[in-house]
Amino acid sequence: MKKLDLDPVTVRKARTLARKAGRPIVNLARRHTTVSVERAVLRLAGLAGADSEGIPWVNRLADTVRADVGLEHGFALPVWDALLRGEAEDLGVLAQKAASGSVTFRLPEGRDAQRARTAARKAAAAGIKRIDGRRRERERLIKRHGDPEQRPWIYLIVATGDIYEDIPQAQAAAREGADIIAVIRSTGQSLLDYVPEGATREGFAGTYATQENFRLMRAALDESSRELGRYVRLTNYASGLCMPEIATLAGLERLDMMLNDSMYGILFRDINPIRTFVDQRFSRQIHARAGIIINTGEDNYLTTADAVEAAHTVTVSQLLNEYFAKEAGLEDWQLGLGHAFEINPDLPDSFRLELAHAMLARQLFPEAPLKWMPPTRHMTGDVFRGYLLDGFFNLVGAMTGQGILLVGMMTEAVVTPWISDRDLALQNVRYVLGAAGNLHEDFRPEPNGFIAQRARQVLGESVELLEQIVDDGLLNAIGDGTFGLMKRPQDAGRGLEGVARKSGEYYNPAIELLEEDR
Amino acid sequence: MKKLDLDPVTVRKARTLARKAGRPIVNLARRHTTVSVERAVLRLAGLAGADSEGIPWVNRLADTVRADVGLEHGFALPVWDALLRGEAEDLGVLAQKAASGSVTFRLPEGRDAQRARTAARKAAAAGIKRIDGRRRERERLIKRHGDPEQRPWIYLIVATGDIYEDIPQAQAAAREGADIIAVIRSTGQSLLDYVPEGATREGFAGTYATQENFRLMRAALDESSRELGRYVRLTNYASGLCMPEIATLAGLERLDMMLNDSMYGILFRDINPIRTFVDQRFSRQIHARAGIIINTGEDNYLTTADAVEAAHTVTVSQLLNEYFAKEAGLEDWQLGLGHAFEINPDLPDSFRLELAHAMLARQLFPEAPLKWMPPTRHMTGDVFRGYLLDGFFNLVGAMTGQGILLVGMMTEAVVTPWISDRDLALQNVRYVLGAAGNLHEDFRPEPNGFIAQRARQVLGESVELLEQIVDDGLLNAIGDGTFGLMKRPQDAGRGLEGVARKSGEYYNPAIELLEEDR
Amino acid sequence: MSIIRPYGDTTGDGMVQMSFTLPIPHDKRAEGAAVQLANKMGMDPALVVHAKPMGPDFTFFVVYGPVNHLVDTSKVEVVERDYPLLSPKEANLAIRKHLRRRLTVVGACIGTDAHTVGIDAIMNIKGFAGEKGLEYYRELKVVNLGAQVAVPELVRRAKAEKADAILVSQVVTQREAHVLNTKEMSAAFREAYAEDHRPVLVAGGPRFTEQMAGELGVDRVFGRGTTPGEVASYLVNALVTRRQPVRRSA
Amino acid sequence: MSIIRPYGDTTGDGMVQMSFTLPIPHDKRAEGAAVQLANKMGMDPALVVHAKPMGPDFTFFVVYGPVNHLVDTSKVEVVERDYPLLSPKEANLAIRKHLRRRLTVVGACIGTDAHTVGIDAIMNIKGFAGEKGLEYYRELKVVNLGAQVAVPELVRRAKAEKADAILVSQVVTQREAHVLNTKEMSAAFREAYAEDHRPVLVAGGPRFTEQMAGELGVDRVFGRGTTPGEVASYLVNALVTRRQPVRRSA
Ligand code: B12
Ligand code: B12
Ligand SMILES: Cc1ncc(COP(=O)(O)O)c(C=O)c1O
Ligand SMILES: Cc1ncc(COP(=O)(O)O)c(C=O)c1O
Repeated sequence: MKKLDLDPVTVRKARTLARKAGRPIVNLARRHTTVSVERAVLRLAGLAGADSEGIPWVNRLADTVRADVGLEHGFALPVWDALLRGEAEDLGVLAQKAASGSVTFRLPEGRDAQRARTAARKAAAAGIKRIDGRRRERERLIKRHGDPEQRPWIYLIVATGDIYEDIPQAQAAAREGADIIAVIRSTGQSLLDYVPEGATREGFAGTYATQENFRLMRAALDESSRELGRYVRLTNYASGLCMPEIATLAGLERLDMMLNDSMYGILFRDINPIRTFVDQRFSRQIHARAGIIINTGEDNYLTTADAVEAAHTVTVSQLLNEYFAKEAGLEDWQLGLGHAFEINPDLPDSFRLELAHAMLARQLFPEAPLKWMPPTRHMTGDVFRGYLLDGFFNLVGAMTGQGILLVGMMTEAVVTPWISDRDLALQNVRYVLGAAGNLHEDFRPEPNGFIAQRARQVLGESVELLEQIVDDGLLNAIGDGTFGLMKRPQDAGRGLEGVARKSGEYYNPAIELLEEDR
Repeated sequence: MKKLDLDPVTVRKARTLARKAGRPIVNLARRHTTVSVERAVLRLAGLAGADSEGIPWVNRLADTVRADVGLEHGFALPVWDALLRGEAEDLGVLAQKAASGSVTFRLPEGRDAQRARTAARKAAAAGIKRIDGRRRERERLIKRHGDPEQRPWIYLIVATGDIYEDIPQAQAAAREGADIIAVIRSTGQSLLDYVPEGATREGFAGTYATQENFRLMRAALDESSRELGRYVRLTNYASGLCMPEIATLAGLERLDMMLNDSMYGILFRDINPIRTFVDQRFSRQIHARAGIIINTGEDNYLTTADAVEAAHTVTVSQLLNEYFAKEAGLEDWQLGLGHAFEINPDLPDSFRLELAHAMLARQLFPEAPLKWMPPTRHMTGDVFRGYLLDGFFNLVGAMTGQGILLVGMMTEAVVTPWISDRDLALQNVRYVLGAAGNLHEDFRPEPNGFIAQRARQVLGESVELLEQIVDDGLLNAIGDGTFGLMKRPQDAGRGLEGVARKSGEYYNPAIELLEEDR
Repeated sequence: MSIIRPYGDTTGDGMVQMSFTLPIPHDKRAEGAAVQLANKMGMDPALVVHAKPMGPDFTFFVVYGPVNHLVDTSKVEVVERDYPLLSPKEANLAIRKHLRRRLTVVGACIGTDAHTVGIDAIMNIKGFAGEKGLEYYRELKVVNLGAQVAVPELVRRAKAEKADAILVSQVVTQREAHVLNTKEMSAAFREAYAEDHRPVLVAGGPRFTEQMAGELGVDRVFGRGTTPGEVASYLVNALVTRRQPVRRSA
Repeated sequence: MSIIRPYGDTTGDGMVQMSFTLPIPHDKRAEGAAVQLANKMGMDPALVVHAKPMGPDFTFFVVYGPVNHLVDTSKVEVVERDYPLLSPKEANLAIRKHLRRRLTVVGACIGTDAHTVGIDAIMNIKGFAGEKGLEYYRELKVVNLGAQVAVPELVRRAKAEKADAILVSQVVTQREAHVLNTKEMSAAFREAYAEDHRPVLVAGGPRFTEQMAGELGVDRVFGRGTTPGEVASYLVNALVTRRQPVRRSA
């Protein structure tokens, strides 16, 4: 569906610039580690559960290790050294001892270090094997139940805050036609420096991402997949301070998609940029391995910046997300690059502008399953108007061949979605896809008309911005408020204390395994 | 906007066939008169008002004349003969006397007849002069206030049943953006063989069409036009048993558009076909003179017949309506030919089918201000879904350059429109026209794609049906249920008793005047 | 459990959406008035999530919130289907067996109502929702008088046809037109017939509820989404199966 | 006239639209239950114009009808604006004249709420709805702490900045998050300060109503659609114009 006559030289140039802008960040990420990356290794090795206060054992263990030997060497060496030294028979016991102060960690050297490395690698490999198993399991289930018949896939959100209310709602949504269920997280989870444990019922405007919640929902949706003869995918969020651990848990529990954006945490959670880029690279390596599709978060920019003025920042971010993703091993089919229908609906020709932007994205990333996000910012309490806007959003989705359609809710400005909102929203999608889904066949914008010109303009502005970023450095650009109008300097933000520059002794078996198998 | 590659030979053939099918009906109409046509002459001559029981004086007078001399000569000769004979000083007194039985009518002959003709002609000419004055007044007001800025013109319905509730609602609607206000009639008015008198407050699902109601509403909308700096048009219904009289009153009170379909009364009110065709020809001659735009009723067929199967019957009816209209003196700009968005929305590609039908109409009648009617039949109590459907209806309207957009109401299946329904509906129209009104520029169906093929198919079926009609005769076709699945034989139906074949003495000054000035 | 509450997002939250217009200009007071109305309806807190002036005299509101009413499903009044659903075959058989003549059904859209699609859906052979209409039943004689039939005319035709059942349709409901017309009809039939010879009176239309039979003076009411099979089954039950013993003893 | 009713199509018709879900399967009983609820809300007759099963356990309804409640606009409680609306110039002048120092305003989105667009609309120079934000006022010192600020942190910063007023925003309302967080905030300030030295506490967000100030323990609440000018005018009135005599006599 090549409907815009984009100049291939400009497109190539844009990609080259994105690579240039991203490379220094990748190098930075390679030079650093974070507490969450290291805790993710412990999770891969099988450490789970929490103490009586709900603090996960991985945190207990990690905190002690860090206190004893620092973060810069990674945790694998001191932890497996302790196990080899016989401090405990397994990680669980070790963590308990660490919590009670009855074990001290050291950085092993020489042969000890070598043995610790081997043991750690073996333990991490077991986790990766489980992830591999999960991936094969998914492939089997998809073969058995089948993929959705239509594109775009229908993506629906549940957000009751209570996993036991979420489950029936998710199953109801699947029955009504959802291909993907996303369980929204409680506000505040992204700022927690630990992953809560167990089944939870007390989230605010979302449900905590926990391993047990993942498991419960995946099991429920497996049931739905069987019932419906169609594999229903599950999505959650690999973002916030624990992004690498959550990515790992997602791999272990066969989640199918994860929200994972290279800049979201920086911009919208004020998480330190370096922390974010390090965490993000690791989580993407895990996602790549787990066969998980990532969803990037460009839609968010348009909730704080203007969707017309800032259209090119979306394109730039998509190009950066693509570069970072591929560098981490993700393939095209795993790139659910985000964009959104957020132009002020009162603007003349707003629908045609939306079409132009959506077509541009579609054509720049022909192999990626783009994620098309509904209007949120200009939704109001007028739910009738909202329902209409969502219909025209769906129409753009259908006309531009989007891969994933996040279904808009008429109550967007009012409440987290009610069960009936989802049902009505799906009916809206069904009508539009059924009645007008093939309209793209009849739709060919004038080669030099409004839509083509607008697309070219946005692409041109993207190239200009990328050139600036290459000159200034991406971190400075973020510090200047280039994206979503949020200014985030590299030396501020949450979680900076959890970042360390790797030492010469640094060892991380997970990264080693993830990188060598590619 | 010539987007469908229609074969001009087929198009010409369709028009020729419509003329062939319509001509015998015109001849039939010329050979007959009806009570309402004759009463219309009395109204033109200035007879108004009603007796204490609410029966209009025109009916009182007409009934006596008919009882005395029959209908077949027309009423002009006996009535003006009586005046010339000094039975009364004017029509009003004559009608009173006629009602009290104190005057007897005769058919004048020779010189008497000649004098009666002259007097009648003078009286009717005065009425036509008033209509001409109204038309000039309209032209002046349009010049002063201006026409709507956009096409399609926005057409809204009020239907409280009470003229004094209708007026503020109509003014509110105009303020919110309506370019045309239609006052729906009470159920049952079409079967009344008289036009009620005075301001009325007791209609069911609509307000009676009376001269006074016309006047009150036109005055209110003149006020709105001044307020808004845009001439707001007023519409009513020239249909039912009193079609010619209502057309006359519309001309006298400067209504701007009238629903007037060649077959609606036959099919949907079971009015005798001959009565209808005679009445209709006269009313169209009046509309032509008054500069009134007619709105035809093809949309109605699709409430009883399937909108896909019966698509070609709409086209056939449009072609017949066009022929009859032009024969009666209407010009292209006065032909608000109807069609509707009535395809089952659950049908795959329903939206594209709607587009095909709407484009076909647009292209067959490039100079006519087509009237695009919203979904009604497939509207349900799900007002959210209804609001969405109306949005897609508006989109087809915008994409196919319709002239008049009858605004759909989300409560279509529930109630006659509430004030808020109209407001929400206008907001819907505004969004669609503003955001996507120019989408037609980007929209070019494949020359041999789905849409073009469908349009050609419907045109082909129309030609076939017209050929059949030419062979069988239109009256037989109507008798067979060709339109809207309603079977209406020519010798049945309401109002037949009010039809007569004209005698050799027949004289109707209005028709004479209307036909000679062309 | 027979006590329930509306469900927005979680069990028992009681959430309801509403919209309405108040005939006052939009200002703080108008929003307060909207809250007052919602409160009176049992919604508390009432969130006015949208308020739009419609001209100088009206304001439109969208309000969300929990209502404090409990719904007791054990107290819900429904007109239970007190007759078995029959296939056309079974219906025909029952008539043939018990009545030994065809059953005559006269239908019309009465008053000034011209909406025939609904009654046609019930009566015409074409039917509705995949079910054939009454004309398809061999043992039914179906007379469909069409639209805008005056009540006296309907009574006349009923007598002439020796109707066993009268089906009237009413779709226009503005100013209670449907109720007025149907009452007029049932009164006319009660006047024209002795009660035990009166045909069964059935009214139908999208805004009727089954509970209204008493008020309307008819034997049965059918609402939105009725299918022909339901009507046929009811008629067979009312006129054949159930009346059978009565007639025999008479 | 202070007594009004909802207006659908004619004066006094009382018409209201509503929609809701009941946690029961769709059948006649469910429709009856919907009518029961509507009746309890004062709607009679209640017309269930749409009922849709959503899976086996839920049914969605759209209901129309007249409600019998009267709205008495004279009894509507509104928080009247009891301060004059000032232009930025006037506000600056008032502060300069009466206070003779800049007024310090500390703002934050507290708790886990990260929706800063609303408070930024009030505080940032860019402003909202064509009005400049508080940063534009020369005599205001504006400290915007941003998103997800914990209450103890806010108190600490307020003390450090010697804040005259605290502006907090709350957008997430699920499970009454906004109410809980704001109460926690006001309690903390009351604890940390003597009452006559406590900064003015202002809460804002789209789902607050002005009447809630007492319940929340704050001095003023601003809701949906607030503009910066209103907030500035309020602050000047509360901290400068109105307090002025008190301070002088103290
Ligand atoms: C089609 C239609 C028309 C067609 C009718 C063609 C025809 N031959 O019937 C035309 C275009 C002619 C028309 C005209 C008008 N219409 Co109309 N029309 C409709 C429409 C779009 C659909 C109705 C329909 O066919 N439904 C499908 C059938 C199958 O459903 P149903 O009638 O509910 O029937 C089912 C059940 O109710 C039940 N049932 C019905 N009758 C009976 C009888 C018995 C005995 C039994 C057992 C069961 C039964 O069984 C049926 C099958 O399940 C509705 C809007 C809508 N979407 O509902 C407006 C609507 C009914 N019309 C309306 C109006 C106002 C008019 C007019 C009066 C407007 C005017 N002033 O000009 C005119 C005049 C008509 C008149 N004099 O009555 C209003 C009524 C408002 C109200 N509640 O009072 C509606 C709701 C539109 C609106 N919102 O304004 N209309
Ligand atoms: C933009 C947005 C976001 C952005 C926020 C970006 C940012 N930096 O603020 C992003 C994408 C990050 C986001 C994330 C989430 N969001 Co959000 N978001 C919205 C959205 C689309 C618009 C809000 C907005 O900006 N409004 C515009 C401003 C100008 O209006 P306002 O906030 O009402 O402010 C005005 C007044 O209220 C008042 N005011 C507000 N605060 C104050 C303070 C003072 C002192 C004063 C005087 C006045 C005042 O003045 C302002 C100007 O008039 C709404 C939906 C909607 N359309 O409303 C959802 C919405 C608010 N989000 C919601 C949710 C649930 C979330 C998430 C929690 C989802 C999740 N679980 O991941 C996340 C996490 C956020 C978190 N931790 O809080 C829900 C809240 C549901 C509820 N009622 O509880 C909403 C309603 C969407 C929905 N229906 O689900 N969101
Ligand atoms: C890319 C991305 N990550 C994460 C989130 C969720 O936010 P949080 O991480 O605070 O739960 C969002 C919200 O939509 C998002 O778009
Ligand atoms: C062409 C036409 N005439 C008349 C009417 C109105 O019906 P009645 O004449 O019964 O008032 C309609 C209804 O929409 C119509 O489409």
